[in-house]
Amino acid sequence: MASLSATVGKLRLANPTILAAGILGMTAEQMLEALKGGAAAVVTKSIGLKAAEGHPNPTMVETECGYLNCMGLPNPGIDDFKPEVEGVAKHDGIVIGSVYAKDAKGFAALARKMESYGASAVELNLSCPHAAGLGAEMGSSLTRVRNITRAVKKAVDIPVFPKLTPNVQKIAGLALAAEKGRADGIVAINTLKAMAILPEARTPILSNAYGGYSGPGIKPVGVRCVYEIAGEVDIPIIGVGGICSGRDAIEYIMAGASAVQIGSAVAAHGPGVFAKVCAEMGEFMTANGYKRLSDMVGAARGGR
Amino acid sequence: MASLSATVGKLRLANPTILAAGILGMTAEQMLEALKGGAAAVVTKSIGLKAAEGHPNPTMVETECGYLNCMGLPNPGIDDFKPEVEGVAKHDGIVIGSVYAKDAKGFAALARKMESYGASAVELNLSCPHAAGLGAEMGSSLTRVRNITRAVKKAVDIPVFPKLTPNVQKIAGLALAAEKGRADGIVAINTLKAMAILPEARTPILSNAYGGYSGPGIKPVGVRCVYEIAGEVDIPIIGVGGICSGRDAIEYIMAGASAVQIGSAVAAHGPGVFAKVCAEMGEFMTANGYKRLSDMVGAARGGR
Amino acid sequence: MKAARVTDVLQESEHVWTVRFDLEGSALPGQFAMLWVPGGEEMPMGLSYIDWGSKGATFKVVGDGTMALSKLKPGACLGTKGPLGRGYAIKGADIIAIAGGTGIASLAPAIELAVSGGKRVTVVLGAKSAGEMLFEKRLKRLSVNLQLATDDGSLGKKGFATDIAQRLVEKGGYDQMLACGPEPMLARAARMAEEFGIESQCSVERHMKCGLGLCGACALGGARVCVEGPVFVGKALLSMPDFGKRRLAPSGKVISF
Amino acid sequence: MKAARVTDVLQESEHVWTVRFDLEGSALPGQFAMLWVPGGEEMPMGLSYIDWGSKGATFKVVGDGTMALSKLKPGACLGTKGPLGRGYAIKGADIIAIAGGTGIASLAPAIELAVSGGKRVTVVLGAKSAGEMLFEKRLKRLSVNLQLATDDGSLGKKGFATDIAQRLVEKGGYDQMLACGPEPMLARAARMAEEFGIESQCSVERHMKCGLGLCGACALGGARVCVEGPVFVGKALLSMPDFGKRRLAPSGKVISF
Ligand SMILES: Cc1cc2nc3c(=O)[nH]c(=O)nc-3n(C[C@H](O)[C@H](O)[C@H](O)COP(=O)(O)OP(=O)(O)OC[C@H]3O[C@@H](n4cnc5c(N)ncnc54)[C@H](O)[C@@H]3O)c2cc1C
Ligand SMILES: Cc1cc2nc3c(=O)[nH]c(=O)nc-3n(C[C@H](O)[C@H](O)[C@H](O)COP(=O)(O)OP(=O)(O)OC[C@H]3O[C@@H](n4cnc5c(N)ncnc54)[C@H](O)[C@@H]3O)c2cc1C
Ligand SMILES: Cc1cc2nc3c(=O)[nH]c(=O)nc-3n(C[C@H](O)[C@H](O)[C@H](O)COP(=O)(O)O)c2cc1C
Ligand SMILES: Cc1cc2nc3c(=O)[nH]c(=O)nc-3n(C[C@H](O)[C@H](O)[C@H](O)COP(=O)(O)O)c2cc1C
Ligand code: FES
Ligand code: FES
Repeated sequence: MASLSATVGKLRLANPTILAAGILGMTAEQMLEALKGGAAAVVTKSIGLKAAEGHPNPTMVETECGYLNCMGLPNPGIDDFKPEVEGVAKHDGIVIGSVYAKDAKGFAALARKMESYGASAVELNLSCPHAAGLGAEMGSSLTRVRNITRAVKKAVDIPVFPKLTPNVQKIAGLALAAEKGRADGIVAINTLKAMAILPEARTPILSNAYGGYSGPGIKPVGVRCVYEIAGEVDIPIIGVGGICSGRDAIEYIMAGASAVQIGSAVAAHGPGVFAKVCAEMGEFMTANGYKRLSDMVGAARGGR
Repeated sequence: MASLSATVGKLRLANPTILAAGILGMTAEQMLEALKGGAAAVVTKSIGLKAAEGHPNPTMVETECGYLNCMGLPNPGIDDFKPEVEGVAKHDGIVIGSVYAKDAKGFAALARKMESYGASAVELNLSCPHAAGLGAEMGSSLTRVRNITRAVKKAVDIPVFPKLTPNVQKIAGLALAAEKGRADGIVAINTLKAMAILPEARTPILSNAYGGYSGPGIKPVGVRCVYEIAGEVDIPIIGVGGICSGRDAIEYIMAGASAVQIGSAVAAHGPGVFAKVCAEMGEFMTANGYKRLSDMVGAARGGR
Repeated sequence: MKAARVTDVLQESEHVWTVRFDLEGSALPGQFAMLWVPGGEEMPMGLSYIDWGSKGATFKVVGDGTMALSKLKPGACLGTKGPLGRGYAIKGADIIAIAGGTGIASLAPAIELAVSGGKRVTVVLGAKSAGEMLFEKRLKRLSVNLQLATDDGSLGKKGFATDIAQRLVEKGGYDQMLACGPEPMLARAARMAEEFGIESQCSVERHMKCGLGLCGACALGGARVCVEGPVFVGKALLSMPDFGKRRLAPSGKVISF
Repeated sequence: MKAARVTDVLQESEHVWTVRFDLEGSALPGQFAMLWVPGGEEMPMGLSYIDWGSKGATFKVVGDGTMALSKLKPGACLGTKGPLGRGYAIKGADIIAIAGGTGIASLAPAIELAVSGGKRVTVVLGAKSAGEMLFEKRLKRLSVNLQLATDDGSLGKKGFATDIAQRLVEKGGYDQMLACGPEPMLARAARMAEEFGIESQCSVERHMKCGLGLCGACALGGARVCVEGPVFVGKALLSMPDFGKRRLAPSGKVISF
């Protein structure tokens, strides 16, 4: 039987699938569901210093090839989120704490708290495309990506994974900046900036007009980003964007990802999507003679 | 009956649908097929100063939500292309000549020839994502977009439409640069930079590794780009990206487009796709009480 | 999101309205939809009418969103997502349905389905007072054993719907209990059903954002109310520590009922 | 693109090979596929075998792409798109099929289908010389009237396939002509059919890139050979000024045959 165990720097995972940030990551019980569904680890909802309600509804709409959302980073604030992280950690679940802030100091403070709650790693949301002054707005600047990463690295001992935005000309440049800030790995991609209009209503559907595009429609862009980043940095990459099947996951892995995150596919397949993707990966590996996941990491980069 | 006639600056069109660049635009006869199929105008394949074969095959692959291509701008060279443009123009077809070059002088020379062949307008390919040193590589620079546009404007009397790339952080900035260069309109969007890997083959499918993503999967990004551009410039916009139906076209139009181009949908629907989209637009307009197309242009921009 | 056209807007009582719209397709009793008056806030609403060609929602005006819904005119455009979630799965021959306030909105189609399926149905319809009694006429048209209850005794029996129901359940004979209303009422109903060995199905509300099972806003234990609910088997609800006690505010903060 | 697995690689003659692969699904005789040996060039190939579970292509080694195909080993991965395009639509009771060179590759399944459909089939199989005669055995197994022709007379009759066919057609009785081979040969066949009032179907080749009907590389008149072809009705071909005369080079330059 092919072994699916994965490593992302210091992080050892039973398989390469991780629940993506902002999907079912509001409570410990939801995150435990994802782990029961087969995820090797979970990322929390992105958490800030203070509670925020996010944007008013409609915050999400289904389109032909995926979803658009403008949740706007709702969260209970880091202090209230303590029991949720602890609730997963105490069941031996691997939690990656996603955090957002408006400056390096804020990121560092949040990361420290996540570490103290028992998070195994911290993910820096430098990429949310629909929160004014946060996420992608700062995450598009090389200096800020480097400085924020560096500040968080100084603050915590657990691995630090900046999550990058594809809404730039050169995501690999951002990855390089993160590596220079001593990131332990890169998470790519967050959603694409997008819009849907309901013709009868003569108006964009999302309350924020713009939203982040996720799901199958963004996979070719995500795979390209991971391939580009893998050509630029030496640290491991966690691929995310439109993964629904084992083949999708393998595309990311062959492009250079050491593990993957799954978000939108939870809608169609439920929390069991992780086990499904792993089973499909296992079948592919057996049929194609791969013994270890690591034999596939970056495999598509050798050819050309 | 609702009137579908459209205006893009000085260009008067019987309906708002135009054949997109690089689709069936190799010969006069193919372009005439698109006109017979209902298109109000056609854009030629992007033509350069000299003949080029483009990238080796595989140059195109179908994915779940669209297509990836790395044609690499094959073309017979501007001089050999004369009969094709003339062949459409002499049948009273409206041809928009798409051109690419490595500098402003080249663009101007090509545009002048297109004008002399009878093209009704010229489209500047500043956005092809898979041609080294051409297209998007120069089209991501504000100065070059402005200077190339300005040079072409000085060279010809027919309208000049720069076509912009979405693979940047702020496409509206590029549109503004084009407007400053006195562009008569903006075409948006060209394809998204993307990749597909065939797991069994352990390699990217396209010979150029990277390709341009078109079809339904890019529509939410295209609509967003048009909406952003419409907020920044006063010149008309031609929307393109993933349009398959009347509703798709109307999303672009309500976001701010005065007309639309259709490319990938020709694969599934054939050259008759233009008449299909127009019929669906007409039905929507009748059902929703719109008399003129112009009543819908930018309608979604008022609401918020 | 689908654009439906509003066909009727009816005032049911001082604060309660029904909006009918021409959304096509099948729906199960107990399912809900996300409704959006363009420009305003989108919100979840149980479906009070589930005909093939026409759906309806019956709601209390409690804020801007419901106010905008009540002000719609026939012909207006209504953004809809749905039908969503799981509805009531009716079982057995003898059913007791307990509704509190607007809870009858999504229960009514279930009751109609049960009656047309030849079940014996008892309905305990509770309201604060006579003026707030909902769907009385609609239910009187059906051959059900209808028991009205008001908190102030202004119509029907005086008392909470669950109290009236308890007296009936004690007499025995019911195979299944359906319940929709405020969560503390549902908790009482579910415990009662448990005590008397009756299967119960309760429709639960949580603050919803996406309605698609992704955002996690509607968490109830490990479940997503928008996908695994809104109708849950009472036994499952009783095993969830937060049922009837805690829920998530729009920020995700855990708050008490 | 689908990954098929190569099951057999057969040398048919000095320069001609057949590759079989396990692509599932139905295909019509005359349809083609885009074949890609990973790392090499993708190219169009008519399907010479169209069983449900297994397809095949039979090709002449003329360059790097076909060389790579011929060097495949069983078990290797072959990238495939297809079946693509329109195949032969067989009509009438008495069919004459004319093949030049590797043209028999995509004609063979059509002949097999016609025979199994109870048609009377005459096949004129042309080659430069005896050593290049293709699918002779495969056709001899069928109950067809098989006429061999070589340019040098080293096997069968001496002369072009179209010349041999002309003598047969002159005798009359055919309802339909199928033809595949070099375009000048097809032009002769189509004109012959026209002259004798027979419906003809010819399989045409053009340089192909996308194979999906988008890029325009395969233009033949206003048609896309990859979608409206490769098999066209002869009458339609004769109305296209470029048929048998001009085609597009990979750059799109118009060149003569
Ligand atoms: C599955 C489900 C079915 C429902 N069915 C009905 C029904 O049939 N009839 C009916 O009257 N009401 C129903 N509701 C409640 C209804 O969604 C709220 O009354 C409505 O959202 C209030 O919006 P508002 O803008 O008018 O009020 P606001 O001023 O926005 O809020 C008033 C109160 O309504 C509730 N609420 C607001 N937004 C939401 C939201 N997005 N999700 C859930 N609750 C919210 C909160 O308790 C809030 O305090 C249902 C809710 C759910 C979850
Ligand atoms: C619909 C169709 C069906 C075909 N079926 C068969 C078949 O059954 N058997 C067979 O032997 N050949 C067939 N061909 C021709 C086959 O595609 C070429 O022989 C092959 O592409 C040569 O590739 P290469 O790399 O070996 O040669 P190259 O060195 O690349 O080219 C040699 C010659 O092959 C032709 N060619 C090259 N690339 C292409 C291309 N992309 N599209 C079309 N022609 C090309 C050109 O004439 C070129 O000059 C078919 C072509 C088409 C369009
Ligand atoms: C409803 C929703 C909420 C999200 N919230 C967050 C978030 O809080 N932080 C973050 O970094 N990414 C967030 N994302 C982005 C996802 O983590 C992921 O990067 C993206 O959805 C692409 O993956 P997918 O196609 O598998 O969904 C969210 C996505 C969705 C759909
Ligand atoms: C096969 C193919 C070739 C293309 N060639 C060109 C080109 O030469 N010049 C250009 O500006 N755009 C080219 N494009 C981009 C299209 O014109 C269009 O911008 C894009 O495909 C998005 O529209 P669609 O989704 O309707 O296809 C090409 C696209 C495809 C699919
Ligand atoms: S409302 Fe988003 S998961 Fe239920
Ligand atoms: S090969 Fe591209 S259109 Fe036929």
